[in-house]
Amino acid sequence: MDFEQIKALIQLVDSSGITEFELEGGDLRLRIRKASTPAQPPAAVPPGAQLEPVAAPMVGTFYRSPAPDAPPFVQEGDAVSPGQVLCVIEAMKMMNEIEAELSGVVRQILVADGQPVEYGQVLMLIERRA
Amino acid sequence: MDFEQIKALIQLVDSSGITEFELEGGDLRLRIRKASTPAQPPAAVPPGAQLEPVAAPMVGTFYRSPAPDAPPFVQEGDAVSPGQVLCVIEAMKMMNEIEAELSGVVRQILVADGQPVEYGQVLMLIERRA
Amino acid sequence: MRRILVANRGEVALRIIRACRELSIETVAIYSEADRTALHTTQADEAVCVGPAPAEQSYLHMQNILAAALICGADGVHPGYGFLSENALFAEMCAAHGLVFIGPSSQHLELLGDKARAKAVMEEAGVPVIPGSGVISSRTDLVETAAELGYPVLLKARSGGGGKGMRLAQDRTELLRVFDTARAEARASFQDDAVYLEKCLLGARHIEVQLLADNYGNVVHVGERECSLQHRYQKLLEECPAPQISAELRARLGAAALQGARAVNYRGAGTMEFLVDPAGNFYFVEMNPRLQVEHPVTELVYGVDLVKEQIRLAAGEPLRYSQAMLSPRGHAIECRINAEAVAPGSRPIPGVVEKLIVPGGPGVRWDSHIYQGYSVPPFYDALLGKLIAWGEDRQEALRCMERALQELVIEGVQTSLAFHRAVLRDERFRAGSYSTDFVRQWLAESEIVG
Amino acid sequence: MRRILVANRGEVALRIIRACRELSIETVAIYSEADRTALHTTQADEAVCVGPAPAEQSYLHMQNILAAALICGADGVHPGYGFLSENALFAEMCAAHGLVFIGPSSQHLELLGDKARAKAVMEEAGVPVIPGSGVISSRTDLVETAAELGYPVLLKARSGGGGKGMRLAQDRTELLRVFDTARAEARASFQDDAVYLEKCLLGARHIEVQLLADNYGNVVHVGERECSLQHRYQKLLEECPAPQISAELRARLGAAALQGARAVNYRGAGTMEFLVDPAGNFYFVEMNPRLQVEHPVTELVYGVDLVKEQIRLAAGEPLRYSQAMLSPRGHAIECRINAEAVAPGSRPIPGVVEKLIVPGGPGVRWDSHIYQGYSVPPFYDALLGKLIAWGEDRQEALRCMERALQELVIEGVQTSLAFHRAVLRDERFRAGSYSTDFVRQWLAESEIVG
Repeated sequence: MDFEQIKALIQLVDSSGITEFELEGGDLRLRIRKASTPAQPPAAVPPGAQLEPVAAPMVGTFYRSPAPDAPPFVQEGDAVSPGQVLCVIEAMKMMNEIEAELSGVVRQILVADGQPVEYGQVLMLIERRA
Repeated sequence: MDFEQIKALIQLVDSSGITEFELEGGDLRLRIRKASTPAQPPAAVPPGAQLEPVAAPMVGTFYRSPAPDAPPFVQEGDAVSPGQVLCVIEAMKMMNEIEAELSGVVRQILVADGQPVEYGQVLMLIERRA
Repeated sequence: MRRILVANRGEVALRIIRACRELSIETVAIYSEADRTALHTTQADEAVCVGPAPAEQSYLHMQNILAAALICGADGVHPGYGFLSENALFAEMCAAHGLVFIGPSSQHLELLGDKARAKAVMEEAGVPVIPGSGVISSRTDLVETAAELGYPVLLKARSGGGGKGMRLAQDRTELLRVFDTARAEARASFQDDAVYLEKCLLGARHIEVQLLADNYGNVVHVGERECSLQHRYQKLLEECPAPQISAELRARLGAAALQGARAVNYRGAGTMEFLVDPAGNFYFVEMNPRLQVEHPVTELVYGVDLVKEQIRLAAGEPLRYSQAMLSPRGHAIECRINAEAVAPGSRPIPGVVEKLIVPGGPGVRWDSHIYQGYSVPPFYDALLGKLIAWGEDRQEALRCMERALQELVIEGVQTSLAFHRAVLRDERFRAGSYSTDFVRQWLAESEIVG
Repeated sequence: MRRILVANRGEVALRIIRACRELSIETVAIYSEADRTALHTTQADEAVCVGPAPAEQSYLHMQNILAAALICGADGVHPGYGFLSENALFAEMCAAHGLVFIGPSSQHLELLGDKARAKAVMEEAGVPVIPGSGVISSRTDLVETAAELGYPVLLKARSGGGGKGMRLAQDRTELLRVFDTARAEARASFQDDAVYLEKCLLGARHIEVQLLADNYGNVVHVGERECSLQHRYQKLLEECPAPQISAELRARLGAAALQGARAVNYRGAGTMEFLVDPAGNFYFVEMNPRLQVEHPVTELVYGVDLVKEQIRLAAGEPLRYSQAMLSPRGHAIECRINAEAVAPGSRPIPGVVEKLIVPGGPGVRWDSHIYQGYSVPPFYDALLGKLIAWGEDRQEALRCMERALQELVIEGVQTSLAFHRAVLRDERFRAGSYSTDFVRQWLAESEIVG
């Protein structure tokens, strides 16, 4: 799968009701999740809630956890506070931790683990809380 | 004077208050007439009068009279009826008489005697009368 | 020459204006009411409206065109291709009014316009001609002559051109069926319903040789062009030089073209059309006494500006080239981008060019009158522009054309771009040994009609 | 090579994409947030946003560019001209990550980037170099060295390029006055405030020689270019071949360029810049280890695609040309159409291209990234496109360029078109013996600033 296809997938997922999408190579493993039946039901987004995008500050590879077998930094529905690590972007063998800049709840993670991201690409949406 | 300059002059006269404009070569002879002081005052154009254009049906040279020393076919202010000759257009040595297609009064003659005209160029304006 | 009236429209009118500018010759454009905002109208030094949209009342209206030329003080008239370019009467009228007609004499136009007579003259001069008949006098004559030639046969209009009045017949029944239609089409198009028969060579290629001749007996050929890629007898893509041709055949074609031009004392720019069969035999088909649509491929390969040369020759200058000075460099391909998909039953649909991105970079030439916002009028032919690509060899030219076709964006009107892109990918086309049957077969096999 | 990341924007990014397509190499474009709808972004096979509008954060952001190259599976990086094209560190980083940097080695970039060192190496190799100094250590050194060289002198940045950090001084007072500004400008532009002095040759012409070298010791030159038409040390018009140059001088320039390239074991495409004085003496100024903006004039005259050759050479292919195979045909001229009038104090003004009509027809090439509706961003250089014209000789090329400039319509942004049109009419320019002083003198005398 090339970068364009991946971007198309991201956009497709982004614009659909699907909140999680996984795909594996080899003998193919596919997993699609819809918001109506989430694994762990996130708090409902109240109408008028302010969703803030977290954008990639660099080009690189997006990772949800610090190591392949470690749990993800955050899950959808998690509350986060400023300075908390949300994910890492690997660029040129360097792991760059991306931190939350506000207090809120992670509403949507838009990029799959291990996928390339370009500058400015929206990684996740956080609902701002006071 | 080239075709473009002539066209520009025609447009200038057309858009100005000037109703007649003459120019000669050699030692220069210029003659400009305004509608407010016409040689023979045409009947005033009543507001809402319907002015019908007479367009050149061919490319050629416009003449107001059948011969250099003959009087013009029509003057501004003249009443004309269908079939009456308004002017001739000379093309390839052929004199083509241009006839009125309606009854009315010649309000404005837009092309100077002996000037080239292109297809569709408006030669004069006639106020339609029943 | 000081001032030339360009008796045409579209890309060829622009092409002539470009040549005139480079020769410091002023230009007078003519335009129909449908072409008031066309580029040829705005780019010329002067422009005269010669009639309403239909061509018969404007671009074919000899009196208005000549009156415009005389009034504007033109001393020459360039007819381009199509419209009045092969009209002997128009050439004669120009001459009668002291205007240089940029083309051969009216006598040449008359002789070469009668396709049957032209063939007879060439045969006499020792140029091999395509087997065929004189004018068909009756249905009996038709059937008997066809039997002698052997099927398939081509029915062609004596005064024809551009594929009009032309029909292919595989057998007697089909021939009798198309006879009346062909004659009616010929009458409608050329005011002459005389038709004749020609043997249809299976797997033949359409190859033509470019000629330049001055008024003093000097003639050179500027190489050949491959024009076999045709749909309904309309060329869609041309190449220079012709691929898969031996040096020996190329030399023989050039020599035959010179022989033919000398036989009729030809003057100016012209083209000898040949059919070349798979065995390498070639036959004269007709001579086009004018600029060809596809002239740019020759220009790119030979480094010669054919339109400037044509004007110089018409002005009475001697040829500036000897045969030895004309050597090819690389390979060029032209795609005729039409406002029409290439598909059975397709028709051009007028519209507005809503977006235009013109390809650029090395090797690319774009001859076109369209611009973003241009409205394609429904009255004239469907050519939107000619995309021409040059490369050091055929392989490089193909790659250059492929990427130029990829870059070209024309939105708002249907085009032949999908066809051209698909043909460029076709293996048989890339191998370079395609004949005039190629597009028909290709359309039959292919699903691409876009 | 299978996939190349194009580390640039604008017309040169498109130029590289075109070359890659013709070589069947996939392309990855990089773009800043200001170039999301740019043609290089949309024309490449893939495109990766590498940062916000300012070049330091996008087109100069090595880490993001390399990450994009690695993530997209590129095996080569083409830097174009400007931006990172002469950055030795970037070339080294590419190599360290297994990416082919399409240019010479980082060692070459380091050597040739130090203008003073490059001159020393060339002098050692027997190439005549422009009289000048090493790096200036103090104001005393400055004044003494200038006195030795004789006024006027040029103050230049050691790591310079594009005229930045460059100042002309007619006397001691002026020299002392510009010393600090030149150093400050050099520091800001190249993070290196070292400057040196060069003798300013009055009436000299800027002539450069194009080189191609493979990894196996083969070097050819592809003729010379005349680049004297400059404003504030920025070239505005270039020609190939240089007019008014004797065959003997041309041969000596070619030989010196080959000698210089061999002395540094140069690889890939590069250019040796010389100043030629009115007596026909020439002096090495610097070597540009990259593609030049003006490369198309050479391509048109020599029939060589320099970008394709550059990529082939970087991929390790041997040179496909011997010196004998490279012969010029005709003459080519390039006008750099900038989004800026050429006048004292003029500055580029961003805007939207509201109307664009691109010239076409024989001899014309247009290398540009603009299209109707394109918004010219204020962040990058002012080049809108390069208009290139070819003719069988200089006279024909000039006429072709004149009519192409007449056809080109760019509305909505200010351009240098009025300047280029006026220069083309200038008798001294047409005579072909102009020097680097030409534009300054011309602007002083002329009222045309449009």
